Order: sequence, then structure tokens, then C-alpha cells
Amino acid sequence: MERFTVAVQTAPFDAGAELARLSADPAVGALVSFTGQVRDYGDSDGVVALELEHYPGMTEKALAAIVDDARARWPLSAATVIHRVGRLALGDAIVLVVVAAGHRRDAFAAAEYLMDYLKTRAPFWKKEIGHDGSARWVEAKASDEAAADRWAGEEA
Amino acid sequence: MERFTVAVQTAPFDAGAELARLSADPAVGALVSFTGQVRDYGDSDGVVALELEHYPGMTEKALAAIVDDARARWPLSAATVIHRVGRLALGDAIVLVVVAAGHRRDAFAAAEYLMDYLKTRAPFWKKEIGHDGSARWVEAKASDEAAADRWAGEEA
Amino acid sequence: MTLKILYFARLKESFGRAEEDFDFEGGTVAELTAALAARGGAWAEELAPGRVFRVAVNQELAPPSTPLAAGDEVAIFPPVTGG
Amino acid sequence: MTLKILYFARLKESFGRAEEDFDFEGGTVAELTAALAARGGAWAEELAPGRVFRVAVNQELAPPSTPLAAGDEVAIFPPVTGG
Repeated sequence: MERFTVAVQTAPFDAGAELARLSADPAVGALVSFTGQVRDYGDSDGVVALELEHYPGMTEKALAAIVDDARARWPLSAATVIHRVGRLALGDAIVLVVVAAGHRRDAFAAAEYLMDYLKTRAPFWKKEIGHDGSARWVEAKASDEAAADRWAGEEA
Repeated sequence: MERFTVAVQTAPFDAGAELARLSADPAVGALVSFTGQVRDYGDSDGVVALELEHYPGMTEKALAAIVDDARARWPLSAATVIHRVGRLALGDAIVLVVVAAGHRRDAFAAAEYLMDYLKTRAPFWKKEIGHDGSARWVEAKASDEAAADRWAGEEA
Repeated sequence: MTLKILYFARLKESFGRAEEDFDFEGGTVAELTAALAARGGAWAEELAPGRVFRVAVNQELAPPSTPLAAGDEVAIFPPVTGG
Repeated sequence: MTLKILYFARLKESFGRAEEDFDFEGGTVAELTAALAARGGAWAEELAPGRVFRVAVNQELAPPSTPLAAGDEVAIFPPVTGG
């Protein structure tokens, strides 16, 4: 099994299958997953879908680099990051992060770290599609920068 | 759908099915799951299984109280806690926590909080079964008490 | 007054019983565990001052100062190790 | 020297192009974005000092001081919003 993987895809993913895959290692005591999905309200009203744009080539490299950073900070058994692109409807899953580790504190910390850095370093952009066909680029949130920055001065 | 549930059971659980169940709410933007499973080494060598004892009646109340505490601290859409009891072999899943929320920081914090309090407040006890049939009660870890205590002085 | 006392995990094995009815003159959790420790042997050892154990009264964790009433269900057990 | 420049998301729409080859006298990322801003219009507006945008050189995020070499792939885009 490939223990550390990243993927950018239009297809849906199966969180349960990824959890099962990463759990199949006798050293794993803890698995943490994060799933992000399209909420029924974005930064504006009447949003019916998102369009996810990305930078092919750089995206995969950026995700792999973020996973490498996490591995350098915590003892991890396995991790996977899957990010979807293209058009996603309300309720559709956008991103999946699964981390497997010996201990729960490491798994939680690494999963949250992966999401914080993904949100500030990986070249994805969301556009909200309104019910009237209007389109609006989502603005980056200062809270996401702050979330990533809090790891900078901290020892794992 | 019952949005906040706890269960104590001998049967295995399906983490993917629980994630799918809790994701079916248009207000949910973030789902975090934690799965704990029996590692191939415990606090001593040659462990082939765990026996999980619990306090029927109190266990369910304690889990429900921990979930209520989490709901009071973070805006959550749904949460489930499933803890298995009885004999569990290496690699078997022991516990599942899934939290659904609007935002990822709330989902991560609540899931970690649920695990920290479950580990110190819910009446479960693990016994390690050795390959020679020997049995040894697992000792509580000071690090688990410390993990729970860190929430005490903190505003959510 | 009579209390129902339950024991779990290592304490259940040390005391050789899962539960018992116990006649208690009344008082707090701390006074109950002192009365049990006065039985000597495993009771004195497991419930000695400084030993770490937990007590639940009517299925809720209870500090040593908790007053007890007739008919209470009192459980005594080691620190929990689930999860 | 010639650079390949890519634009994404709002900047791609503002500039009306996804990519271009750009003749650049050489220098840093900051000097490149200043040269592009000098085109005026949307370029001046989006790349003005104080506007927040990100630059990647050869598919890695690069600060303004990063020196550029012939053939580099330079991408300019808004702060990312995935996840």
C-alpha cells in the first residue's frame, strides 16, 4: 500500500474506503479524518454550486509538500489528501484528509495542520455559482491565514 | 435523523456509514472523525487482544454528558460516539467519534474534546490478553488526564 | 442505611465481588471508602489514602465530599482506560 | 529573456488571458509584477502595491525578492481558497 498519497480529481471520493485502507497497519492506533463539503450558504446568498479551479501540476506538488511537512513534525503511519475540482453542488464533498498514527494527539494535530496549510498554500480557487447563473470568486479569509500561522512558532 | 447519538456495543461499526449519515445536512461544512483501534503493541509485549469492560447504564449517561458538554462549547450540527466492549483483536476498531459542524475549527476541537473526556470520564477499562493467555489491566495514563485538563481553563 | 456498591475492573478482581449491599452509618464518599478500607487485606490496600480510584454515585462521578443517602448506587473503580 | 506567465481565477478573468510569453529584462518577482502593472488598466489595478496576490515560480510559492531566470514558469494568482 502507498502510505502517503495525494490526489486532485473531479470524481467523488469514498471517505469510508480511505479510512479502511489506512487502518490496515498493525502500528496504527488512531485515525482522524476531515471532510469538507459545500454548505447551503457561502459568503453570499442563493449559491447553488461551487466551481473549483486549480493549477495543474503545482497543486499535486503543493499537496505532497504539505504532507511531507506534516510527516517531519509528527510520527505518522499514513496520510491521504484528496481534493476535488470542477463543479460541485450543495452537499457535495470537496476535500478529504485522513491521517493514521500510533497516537491520537499526533493524528489530530497532523490532520488539522494539513487542512490549515492546504487552505493557504494549495492553489485552489472557489467560485460561487448563484441560482441566477451569476458567479463570484470567494475571497480568502484572514482566519485561514491565522490558522496556518499558529503552527509556525510551535514545536510539534 | 437523530443528530446526537451515543452507543456502547460489541458489534463492529462502519465509520464510513456514520460519516455519510452525519453529512446529510445542508448546514454541515466540516466533518471530523476519530477512530481508535487495537495496536499490535500495548503497554506490554505479546498482547493478542483486549477485553473491554464497562459500567452498563453509567457508560451511556457519561457519553451523553460528554456530548452535551461539547455542544455547549461549540456550534455543532451532529455528533456520534460509538464505543465497543468485549473482546477485541489486534487491528479491531475500539471507538468512533464523528462530529459535524459548519466550520472546521469547531469540528476538530469538538472531536478532540470528546476523545479527551471519553478517555478520562467514561467508565471503560481495558485488559490486555497475552499470547499465553495472561491478562493485565491497562493503567491509566497521566497524559490522558493532562489532555482533558487542558480544556478546563479555555474558552471555546 | 443500606447502599448498593458495585466494583469494576481490577477492584472487582481484588475484592472478589462485582457488587454487594453494604450497611453504612451514613456520611460521605470518603467516609464510605474509609469504612471499606477498615476491612483490611485487599480493601485496605486498594482504598488506602494516596491510592488512585474513582467513585460514582448514582452513575455520576462523585468527589470524596459527596454525601450518601440510603439506596444510593455507589460504584468504585480504577481510573478509566477506554477510548 | 522570455518568461512563461500563467494567471488563475479572478486574475485570469481580469486580464482576459490564462497565459502569455513575456519579454522581461530580468530581475525579481517584484520587478516583474511592477513591469506588468505598468501596462495600466486591469494590470495596474490588480497588481498595485498593497493589493494581495501570490506568485509561484516553477510551481512553488515565491516571495517578491525571488530572482527570475529565462524559461521560468511564473504564475500569478489571488490568495487561494480551496479546502
